[in-house]
Amino acid sequence: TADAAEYALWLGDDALVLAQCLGWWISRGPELEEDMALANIALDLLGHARSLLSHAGTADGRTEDDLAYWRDEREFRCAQLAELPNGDYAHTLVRQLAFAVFQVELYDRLQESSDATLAAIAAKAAKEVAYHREHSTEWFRRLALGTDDSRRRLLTALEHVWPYVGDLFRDEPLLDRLEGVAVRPSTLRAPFDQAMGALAAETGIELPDPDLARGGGRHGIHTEHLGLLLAELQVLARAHPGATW
Amino acid sequence: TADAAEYALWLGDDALVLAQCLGWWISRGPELEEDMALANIALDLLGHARSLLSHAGTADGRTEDDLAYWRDEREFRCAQLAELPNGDYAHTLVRQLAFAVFQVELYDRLQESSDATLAAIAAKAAKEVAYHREHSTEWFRRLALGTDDSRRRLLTALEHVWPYVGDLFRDEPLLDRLEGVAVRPSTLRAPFDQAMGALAAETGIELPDPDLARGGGRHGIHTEHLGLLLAELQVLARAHPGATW
Amino acid sequence: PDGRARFDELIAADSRIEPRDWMPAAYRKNLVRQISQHAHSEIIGMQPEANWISRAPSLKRKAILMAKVQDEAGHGLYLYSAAQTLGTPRDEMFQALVDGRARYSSIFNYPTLGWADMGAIGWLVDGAAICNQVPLCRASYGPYARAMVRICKEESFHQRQGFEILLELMHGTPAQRAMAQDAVDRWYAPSLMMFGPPDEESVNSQQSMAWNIKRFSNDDLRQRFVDMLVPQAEALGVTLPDPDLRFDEATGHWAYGELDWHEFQEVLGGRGPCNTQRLAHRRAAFEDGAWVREAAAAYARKQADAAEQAA
Amino acid sequence: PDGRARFDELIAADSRIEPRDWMPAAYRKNLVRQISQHAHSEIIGMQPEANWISRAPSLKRKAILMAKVQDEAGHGLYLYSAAQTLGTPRDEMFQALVDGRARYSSIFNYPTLGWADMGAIGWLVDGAAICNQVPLCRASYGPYARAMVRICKEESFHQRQGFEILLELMHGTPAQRAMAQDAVDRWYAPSLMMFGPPDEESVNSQQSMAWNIKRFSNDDLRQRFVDMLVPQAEALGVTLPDPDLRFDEATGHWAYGELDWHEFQEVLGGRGPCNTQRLAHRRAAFEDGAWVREAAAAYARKQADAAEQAA
Repeated sequence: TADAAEYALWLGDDALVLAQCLGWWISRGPELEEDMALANIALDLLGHARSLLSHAGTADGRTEDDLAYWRDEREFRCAQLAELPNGDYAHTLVRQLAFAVFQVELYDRLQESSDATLAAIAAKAAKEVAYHREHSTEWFRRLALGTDDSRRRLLTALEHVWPYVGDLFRDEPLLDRLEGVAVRPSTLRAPFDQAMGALAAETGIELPDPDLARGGGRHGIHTEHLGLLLAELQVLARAHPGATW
Repeated sequence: TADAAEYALWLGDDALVLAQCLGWWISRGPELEEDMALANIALDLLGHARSLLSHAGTADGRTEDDLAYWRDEREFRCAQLAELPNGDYAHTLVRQLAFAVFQVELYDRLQESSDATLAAIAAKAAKEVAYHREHSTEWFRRLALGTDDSRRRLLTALEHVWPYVGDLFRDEPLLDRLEGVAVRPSTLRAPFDQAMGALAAETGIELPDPDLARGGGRHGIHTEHLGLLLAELQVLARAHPGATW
Repeated sequence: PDGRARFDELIAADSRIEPRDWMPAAYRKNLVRQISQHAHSEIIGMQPEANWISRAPSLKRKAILMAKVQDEAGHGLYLYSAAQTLGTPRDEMFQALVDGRARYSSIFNYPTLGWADMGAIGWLVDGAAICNQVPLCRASYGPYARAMVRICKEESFHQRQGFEILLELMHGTPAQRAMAQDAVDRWYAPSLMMFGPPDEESVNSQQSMAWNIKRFSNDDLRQRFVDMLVPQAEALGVTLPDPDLRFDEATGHWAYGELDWHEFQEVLGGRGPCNTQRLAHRRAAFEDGAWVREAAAAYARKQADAAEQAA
Repeated sequence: PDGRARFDELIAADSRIEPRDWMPAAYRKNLVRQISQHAHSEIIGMQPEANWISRAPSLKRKAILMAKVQDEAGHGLYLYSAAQTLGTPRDEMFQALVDGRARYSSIFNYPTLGWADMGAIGWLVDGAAICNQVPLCRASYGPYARAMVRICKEESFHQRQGFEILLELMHGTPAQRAMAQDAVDRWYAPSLMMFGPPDEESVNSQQSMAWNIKRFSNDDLRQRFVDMLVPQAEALGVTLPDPDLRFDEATGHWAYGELDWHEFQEVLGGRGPCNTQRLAHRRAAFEDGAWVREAAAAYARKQADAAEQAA
């Protein structure tokens, strides 16, 4: 249905935009192992994006590439959190941690979706995002408890990134029409808060207000970062309409 | 003629790409006065670019916007120096200083071009680039003689940027066909070296080898930076083929 | 001479107070607050438009936009200068901005999501600013009033350019028209809220009016703005996103619907779409530029020392 | 046991030298140089392709390209590990790279100016690398030979992907075909020069051959590569940019034109198109990441201390 397609688009756009952001780190990581780890996560997310966008496109006959390359900024449905700039490694890490913890809970429940394709995508993704969470959690500990500088940078990153987290958990009206198909974001809030609360307590970090930013990505209201990100993502495909690659 | 048009394209692309790079600084300068100064220089250069591209386009009926927005990377003719990334303020300053000193000499001589349009553009530009040179020269002194940190940053910037300077002075075969119309770049080398040599001596700075980089912008061989720069410059215009703004 | 009496006399005569004149501490404080906020707004207001300089769809538009954003930097500078005549150094005001202790106009906490936003900002935001600022050209404090004269002249130029951007889009392709309407949909209500809360909730207004700084109430200015917009919207062919908008024969004014003052308070309270981003952008520029400013200061000192020794 | 005699025996029998075996200092030094250069090439070689990850024209191609660049990081890591078995720590080798004291393959000092470059790099650069590396799978030093086996397997996969990119472009629009030809025009000669200078000018080769590290001469490998390319170019429909290329009935090989060894020396000497950029990119990543590595090290120390105290 068109509603399920719209929902798949939300999740697919999150994954696509995150993968695009993480891809920048390949050849720029703080160490070679991290180049590889970030590439791995980006590849997983890109895989999720492809499955989700393909599924979204079945509703009206569009391919994953039609959706990735030929929609404008206002048609994208990613949460604003996904589009935030990479910043330094701490910014990327905080963004990624929030998404990984969210996605672990999401895909865990989405496996029971009455939409068999969504359930199958979720089952595969669940294993991968569990690794992403582990990776990000471990780095959160390292930055929080490593040096004064790393802790300071982590706090700055939290201050910039955390305001956008709350938006992930808003129950948009669409969800009312997808009972049994989609997972209500609000139901993921408690386990998310618990997981993050435990990590924060363990590391003595105070998390900022997650509801400070306005959000609106699900309605096509984005930050000013997305436009430039899409310009780069889409430039080549759009220069050659109709071409195959 | 097509040759004169090609020459106008070279100079126009230099100015356009530089203006695009400098435009980034507006709202990001080290102080408000510098936001304004860089915007001023960018505006002057954009003005030169518009005149030069319009002139280049008369040969085959293309407008300034056709040339700015609808050519691909390999069709651009700017020197690689123009495309180098902004980096920190020192990188931008060194790039701009080299261009300003070059352009002062260039437009001084180009006023005697037998191509009346080129001569008129040069006459107007000459006054403006004289100000650009003054601005950059003064900042070069400040950075060279200000603090240890600023001097160190200036030296790093020179190391990255100066290798691309020599390319500005190469006499490409095209020049042989434009006797009296164009200015032979090689004839600008001595006054450039003299001006820069004096500034370097005054500030106790040793200039690196200006011929280290390969160059090739006049033949459409660019650095990897230009593609991304053009993606951003052209994205909106290309999303709406045939539209007017 | 009795400073207080002379001040009251000048105000009563609707004359100008100048920097060297005696003035009540509260008048001075109120002006510093207002002028520096105004300056900060110009500086933060550069960002939403600077965001599109690199992507402007024609070289002509790029040049116009660059020049406009540059003008805003210039306005910020005039206004800081005007505020400085009241004894507060510019560095102190700027530091307050960077530290997040100072206010600026909430409108600049909205994102620019498309090229048409350049039109909507010019038409609506600069339009509202002009309505606000034209009366300030007669403000009782001389340096502020004079800065306003100059700024208003340039702003009205900017407003016309914004209108032209939208007009061009509305005469363009369907995609361009949709872009223009989308931008107007997003910027209309926020621009109406630029005049501040309704009169019954506006705290500082009474005193500012008594001092001849403010001349009209928030609601009066807002009404004037709406009355101006309606025919312009018609000329453009855009729809103003207010289903309650209607001409009231009785008052001779356009009645408009309820505005979302909760949203206004949210944005004011730091929970707008771009509050964090705008401040972070300005702070990053300030911090990244510290070494440059230090170099310039050190060089100036060295030059001065050398000149002194030579003398 | 006499180490030298045993070493000579093993070499004579074309057997493997392992890390704990005695080996001549010159053999060790030569291997560290070669293996670390090879590792550096993988690491620097990530950049020209990473440049197009963000712009890959389909999601499938983006995924393939990301995976490929990731493989290169992996190759770098295997190779550093192999070199470490010879007693040189990875940090030391990496520092030499970042400081510009170490060499890497000159080919990566050329820029990637279009998407088709991803195809040309896979087909030509990885192709040449494979020709070079397959014989190294039998190199006398065990850890190096084993790393090469694994790397060659992945490289041949990469080469096929590169070929496929070009094939798709050659079956595409005229613009796509032009793009493919342009990339081949730019990468062909540099890829031939990857085998190193002509045999009569190659200094290190003789000793490497004697030690069973190198198995074939530069010119032999280059000839093998050209012979392999010609039919593949035909299958693709691209023209190899060498007017002197012709089949020599007498030798049964494809004769090719003079290569520009002056250019080769220029690039080797730091005057290639991207030498400065490649090193600056890696150095910036290294420096920007210093605080992250320090945090990880500090955390690991604290964890170890805590574990010790608990014990």
